[in-house]
Amino acid sequence: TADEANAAAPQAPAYYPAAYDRIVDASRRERKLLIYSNTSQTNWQPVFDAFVRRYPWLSDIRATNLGGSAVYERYYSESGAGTSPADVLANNAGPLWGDYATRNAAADYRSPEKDHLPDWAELLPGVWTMSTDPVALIYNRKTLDPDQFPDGLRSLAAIVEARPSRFRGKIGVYDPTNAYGYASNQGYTSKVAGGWDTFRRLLPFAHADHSSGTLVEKVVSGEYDFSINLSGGVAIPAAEHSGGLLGWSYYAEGTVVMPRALSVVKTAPHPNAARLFLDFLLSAEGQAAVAEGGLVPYRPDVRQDAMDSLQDMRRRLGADRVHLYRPVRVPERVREAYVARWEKAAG
Amino acid sequence: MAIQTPPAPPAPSRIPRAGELGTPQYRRLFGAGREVTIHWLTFLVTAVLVLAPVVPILYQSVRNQPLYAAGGAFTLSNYTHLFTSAGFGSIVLDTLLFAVLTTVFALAIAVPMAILLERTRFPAARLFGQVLRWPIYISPLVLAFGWIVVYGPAGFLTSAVREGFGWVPWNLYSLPGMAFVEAVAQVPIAYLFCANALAASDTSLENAARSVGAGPLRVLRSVVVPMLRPPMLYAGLLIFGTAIETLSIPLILGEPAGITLFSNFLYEQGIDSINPDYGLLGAASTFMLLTTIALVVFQTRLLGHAQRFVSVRGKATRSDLLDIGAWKWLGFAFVGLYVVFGALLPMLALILRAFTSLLTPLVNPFDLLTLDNFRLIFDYAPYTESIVNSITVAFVGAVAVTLFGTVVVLVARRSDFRFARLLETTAQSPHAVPGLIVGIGLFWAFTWIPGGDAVRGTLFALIIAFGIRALPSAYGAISPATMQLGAELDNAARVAGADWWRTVSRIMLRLLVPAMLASFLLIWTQMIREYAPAMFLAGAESQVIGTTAIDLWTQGETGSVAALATLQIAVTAVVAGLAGLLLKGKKHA
Amino acid sequence: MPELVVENIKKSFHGTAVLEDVNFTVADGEFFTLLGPSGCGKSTTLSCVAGLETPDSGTIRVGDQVFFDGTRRSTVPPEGRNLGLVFQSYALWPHMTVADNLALPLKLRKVTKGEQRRLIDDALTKVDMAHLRDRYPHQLSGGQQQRVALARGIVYSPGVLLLDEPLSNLDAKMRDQARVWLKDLQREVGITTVYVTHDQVEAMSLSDRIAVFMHGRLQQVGTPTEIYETPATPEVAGFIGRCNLLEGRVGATEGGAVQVELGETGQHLRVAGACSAGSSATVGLRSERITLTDRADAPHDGAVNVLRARIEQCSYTGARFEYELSIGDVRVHAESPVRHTDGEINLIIRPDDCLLFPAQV
Amino acid sequence: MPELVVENIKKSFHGTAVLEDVNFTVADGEFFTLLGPSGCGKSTTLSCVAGLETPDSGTIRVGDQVFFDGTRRSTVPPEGRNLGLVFQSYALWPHMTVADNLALPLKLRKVTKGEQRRLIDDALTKVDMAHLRDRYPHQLSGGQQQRVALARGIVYSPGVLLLDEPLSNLDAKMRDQARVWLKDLQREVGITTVYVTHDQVEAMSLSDRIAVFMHGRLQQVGTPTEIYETPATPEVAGFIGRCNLLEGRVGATEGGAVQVELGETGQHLRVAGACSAGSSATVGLRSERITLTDRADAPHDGAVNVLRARIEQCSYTGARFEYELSIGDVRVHAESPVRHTDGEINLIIRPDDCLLFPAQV
Ligand SMILES: Nc1ncnc2c1ncn2[C@@H]1O[C@H](COP(=O)(O)OP(=O)(O)OP(=O)(O)O)[C@@H](O)[C@H]1O
Ligand SMILES: Nc1ncnc2c1ncn2[C@@H]1O[C@H](COP(=O)(O)OP(=O)(O)OP(=O)(O)O)[C@@H](O)[C@H]1O
Ligand SMILES: [Mg+2]
Ligand SMILES: [Mg+2]
Repeated sequence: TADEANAAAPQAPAYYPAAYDRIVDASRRERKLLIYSNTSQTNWQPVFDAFVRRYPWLSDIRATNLGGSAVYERYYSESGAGTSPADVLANNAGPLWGDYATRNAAADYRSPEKDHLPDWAELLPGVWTMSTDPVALIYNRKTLDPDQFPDGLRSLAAIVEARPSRFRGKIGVYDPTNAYGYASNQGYTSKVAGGWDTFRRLLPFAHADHSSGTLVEKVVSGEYDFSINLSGGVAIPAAEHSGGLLGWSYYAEGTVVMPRALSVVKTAPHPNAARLFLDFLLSAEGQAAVAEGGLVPYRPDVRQDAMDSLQDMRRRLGADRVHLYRPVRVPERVREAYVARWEKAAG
Repeated sequence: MAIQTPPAPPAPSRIPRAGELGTPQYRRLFGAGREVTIHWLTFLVTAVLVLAPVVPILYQSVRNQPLYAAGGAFTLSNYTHLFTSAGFGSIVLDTLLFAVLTTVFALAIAVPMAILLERTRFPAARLFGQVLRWPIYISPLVLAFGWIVVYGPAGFLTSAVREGFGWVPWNLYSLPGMAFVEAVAQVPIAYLFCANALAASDTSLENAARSVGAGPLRVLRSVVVPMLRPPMLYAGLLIFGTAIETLSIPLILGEPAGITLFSNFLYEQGIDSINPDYGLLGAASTFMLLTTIALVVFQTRLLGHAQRFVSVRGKATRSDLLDIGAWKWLGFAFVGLYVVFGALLPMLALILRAFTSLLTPLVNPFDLLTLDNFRLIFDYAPYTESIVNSITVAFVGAVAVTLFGTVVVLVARRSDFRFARLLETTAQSPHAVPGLIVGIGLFWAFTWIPGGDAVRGTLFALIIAFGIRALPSAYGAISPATMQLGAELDNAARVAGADWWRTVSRIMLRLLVPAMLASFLLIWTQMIREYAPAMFLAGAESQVIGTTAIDLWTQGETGSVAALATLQIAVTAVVAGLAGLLLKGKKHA
Repeated sequence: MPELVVENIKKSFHGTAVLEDVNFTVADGEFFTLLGPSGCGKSTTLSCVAGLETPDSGTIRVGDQVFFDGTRRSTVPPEGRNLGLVFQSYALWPHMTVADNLALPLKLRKVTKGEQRRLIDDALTKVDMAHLRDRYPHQLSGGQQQRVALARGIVYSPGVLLLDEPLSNLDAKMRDQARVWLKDLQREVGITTVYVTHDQVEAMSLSDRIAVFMHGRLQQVGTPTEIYETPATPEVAGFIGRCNLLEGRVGATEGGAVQVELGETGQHLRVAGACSAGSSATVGLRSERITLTDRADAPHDGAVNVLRARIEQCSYTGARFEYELSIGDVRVHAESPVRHTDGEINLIIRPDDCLLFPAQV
Repeated sequence: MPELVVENIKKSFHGTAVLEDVNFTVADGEFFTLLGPSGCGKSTTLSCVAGLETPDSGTIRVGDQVFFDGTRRSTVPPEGRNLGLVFQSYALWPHMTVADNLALPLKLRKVTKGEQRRLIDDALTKVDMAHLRDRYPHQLSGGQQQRVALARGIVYSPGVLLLDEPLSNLDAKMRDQARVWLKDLQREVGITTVYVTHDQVEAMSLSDRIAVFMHGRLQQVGTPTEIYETPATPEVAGFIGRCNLLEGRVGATEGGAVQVELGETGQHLRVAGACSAGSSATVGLRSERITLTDRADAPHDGAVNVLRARIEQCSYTGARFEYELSIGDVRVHAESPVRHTDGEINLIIRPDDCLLFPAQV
């Protein structure tokens, strides 16, 4: 409404460029912001709320939540066809960002927050980290004895090997053929020492599934005892809301952190609003809202107690046991080779 | 006074002279009766609707690059890739087996039930008739989940049976298990089609059989079932097509058992993969389209001499229900078992899941009661909006497709239109093309058609996309019902002075009301849960229940998915109830 | 096959009484006809006998076997009654060929394949349909369908045969042929037949006994001669054959006959029968018993009545001429083998040929 | 309404020829009847006229308006022909009440509500169905349905009325009533009627002209008297009325008559007509033109034939007795108002009453 559009501009931090007001003013005419993401509405909502509190005239902000690759495919198709209504893409599926970067589709924009963030916050040119969700596991506390609660994949391997017949087929794992599945599996085998060894021990006990929903639900029902390689954004709230039925854990031997990233596209119909949103998300205030939505913030000076932040994780597991996954483009050949190797390990 | 033979006619009031009232005049368009225009219009609209998504797909199937990519060249490699993919042969065989099993299961369950509930004296027939439709009210994805909760390896019933007998006679993660679940999801289609046909059946034919000495079962076998051939074939075709195309069940139940069917093969290779292979998708869709067309042609052949199935004729007969005596109780057991274990139990699990934070045999569900799942949906505007959107799309779409489908059927089967056969094949062909691909195809169609950009991303685009997918269902629901109507009924109207369109609107449409309601219901359920075409077409403001459910599902919010399904069941039950009332009103009119 | 007994059958549809107290007995091997105007309940009666409708009350049995008992509401289902029913609406199974339509009852009776073929051929030949045995019903003309329905009802020689206007769409020759066939069948197989027809010539020539049905009630049951010669009521007389019903007032009684004054015409008619003088009565006058004569010198010996009438209309039916006459304002129908010129004419009527019905009070 | 002309119509279904070269003209206001055995193509002819079937070739027109032209394959659709068709299968719309069934053609013609009601009432009263106007077809008896069909065909006074066995399920009284009504209608409204029936009495009494149809061909078109008195072929003679067809050999010719020797019987018949001696011929002998007499002293004056026959069977039809007789091995059918005792009997036949058909070579 007119009231919102005329609301007073909030004070920008001192380190923002003077010209920032022009972006803010321009955004008043844009009014809207559309995000294509594979992040759920629950994760987004606190961020949106905080953002709208800050820029009331941008209350028409929406996320269209699509499957991992659909986010990109839809955007490519739309822009290939002429116009896309999307301003921002957000996704936690690493390899696809690699492909995205080679297409040179990101808007050329340097966020004023960059200097207050780790150097890897801009993962690829124009692709910014929004949260750093750990790859985690969950387990069913009712079907397992307390001494069978794993604290990582390595301990899990030991547990299942102790009673192979009991645990055959009782582990759910993200299928490596899809983007997130590939990243979470490949991240572990490449970053964590002895990753492949652990996989070779574990995978024979595992079933591959295609979605977090299935992986969580099957542990809840007792069909699986454990599900591994889940996104922390899903696994941790699920366990926490399970009334004690589910337990969750990082991987003690080494936890991969999967950056959830976003990027303002070149063709954004609301470029200024999109920039405001990006800057806000990277700010301390934005990061706190991210945590409130159940995702892991990584900005060093963020103040929140909803989630373990990246710093908390480092503190808890040891800095060398937390590995950041860096998205790169994965050629088809490489991926196929990886899947083949993985399937061989699974037997 | 005298009574006379014959009595003098009563004093004549003035009767119009012969021919005085004249022939009714109808507007002529383009120098021909208006039906010619209607026929061509119907044909053209159908052709455009069906070709719109198909042409881009065909084009894609011979391109070596995605359509959005600049450059690219013609190639046949997509087809060679498809046919030489690892395990392609076994995938096709498994898919065929799955589809055949599904069709057989669904018909074997639905046809006897329809007969029992519609044609015989059966306890609580109406109630059963309603309950056994419930499985179509929700998407197979959610239904499969309900089945896992009850019959999965760690399901409620599985655990109970294993505890009791130490052994479980079923395995949900197997081809027959999947086929059964899929069949349960499809039973309502076959049921609706057959029940409709049976409601309009001619009891004098059954009476004739009884009077020559046929017992009730023999009457069913020799008269009732053979007369059901059209609805069975139409339902069979639809179910077969759906089974080939359906993704949820292979994905959720097949994957854990390592069973790959055509649809999840495509999903993994083509859609969910890191590098989606559009060419492969195009080739595969073309392959599926051709299969469907072949099946439609085969079906048409089996239904030649349509007048063999006429049961509503110019000589009216009364209707009555069969009494099958003690067999009734066997039938009751059959229907009861199915309804309780096939339809109700998974559904109840689902509803329970909607009201609990978790659902597992490990914890007493009544300790976990909560409304959080619903709260989540109602807390987020986009979610509630998607429900409203879905209801709009489903309502408008179901009405529009039913009406349009009825006209298509009547042009194809009840007119002298030159391309009637072609129209029939066209209208039925989009069925087996996967929804997502219809979405992609339409996406490009909107791009290429002038003015299409304005439509893309709106609810209207969704109605069109969902409508194209639903057209074969409408056709299948209505066509067998038209076959039951004797040609003399239209002929009488034509001679009395009604042109083709008048005949349709005054006679045919009225007689087809039950079939149209069935079609409406079917399409409503199909549309309210549909998501695949929306993945590419829905804009930010035009999200639907299906996409919301996927969103929640991928985030592991199973409870809210169940809550959404529960809402869907509730809304649909209300709509179905209203439709039923409408029908009853009609009957007594 | 023992006799078929129908006792006190009542039936109503949604409150409209259709059958009221229908009673009749059909003896073993008898050819029994239900004759009555359209809508009087003939088909409903057959349906009740066949078990396709359940009467509201009454009893239906064949010998000792009770098909329906209204007090205990027990019913034998249609298939347990071993009847043959030819439906007024044919009710051919549209999905079966002609031969298959006939084969089903035989199959149900486990007749061997060869025997089946023989019986079907036989029945189809009799209705002249053998050459169309592989057609579907929708490929047949109306009369052909009816013939198939007839053949289907008879092919398995049921114990009781119920025929509902089985010849209505057939031409005279075919009817004759079918009638001969039915008669033969009855003689040879001893089938008990209940026949519904609207054609009284058919009824007369085929039946052992006829039941005249009106408004859901039996008016009279008797042999064709009884029904024709001594109808119980004016309605029956009027329904069977061409019968003129003249209202009059009874005058003098003279030796087994009465003098009836015909309405306003001033003419008198001597009628055999008895009736109290002064009462009103209806006189039935069969059109074929009226002799028309041009001759002015008609016999005036008093043994016959001579009435003066005007010819209003004359029509030709091939075998005969039919006349519409008027005696004063009373219309009379008569027939004659000869063509009479228009104008006035004499009617010669024997008192014995008149039917006298005293008015009911 | 000008005349209806049907020229050279041919029609076949999947290769079976059903109509071959059908030609006839129905004059304005004429009552024209198609009479023929079951399955000969009567209904198909009506369908072609109504535009429900497309003939393979030929022309159909009403006056100048060409309904169908086989050479140009142009057709006027049924709704453009302003015909009334009463279907053999009734074709009532099951979802409409009786009154609504009748209302539709009126509504289509934009007749006002009040006028509709009046016309419907009128038509229903004429078929005695006014009290059932709010019933649905399935609540009616067979004959009642037929009456509704009839009323529906007529209620809008179409230019040409096509009736396909419209009275087949009605009783004699109702038929009479309907026939009077049809005749009146034709007179008053001047409707051109094409009537299909299998009942030749009906045909004879109603029609201005009759077309006798057999095996898809017209055998003879003519007035009832022509058809009856001078049938063109033995088939026509055999079909119209009860006609005995006796095969014989022509002997001496004597003054406008020939002597025909009847088969093996050794008896002779003098027949009016001419025919070359020695050829074979068929003699048609109408059963009502045969006089039966017990008297041995039958006239032997040579002006009439006297044949000796045996009574094989006698049946009673109320008005008359019908006899099956045999002259040697030849069967003859005859009727008489009197009951004759069994045994031998004399038949008296006037040469003028015999029909002579020389054998076709
Ligand atoms: N679809 C068809 N296929 C083949 N033959 C057909 C078809 N329809 C009708 N016939 C044949 O055409 C002939 C004429 O049929 P039509 O209905 O005109 O006879 P009809 O003279 O009306 O006889 P009826 O008095 O029995 O009603 C019949 O012998 C019939 O078997
Ligand atoms: N469902 C119904 N509701 C009300 N009345 C009905 C119903 N069915 C039949 N009737 C009435 O019952 C009466 C008897 O019908 P039925 O069919 O027995 O007559 P019918 O003697 O066979 O006549 P027809 O000679 O015309 O066939 C008719 O007057 C009919 O209108
Ligand atoms: Mg009847
Ligand atoms: Mg016919």
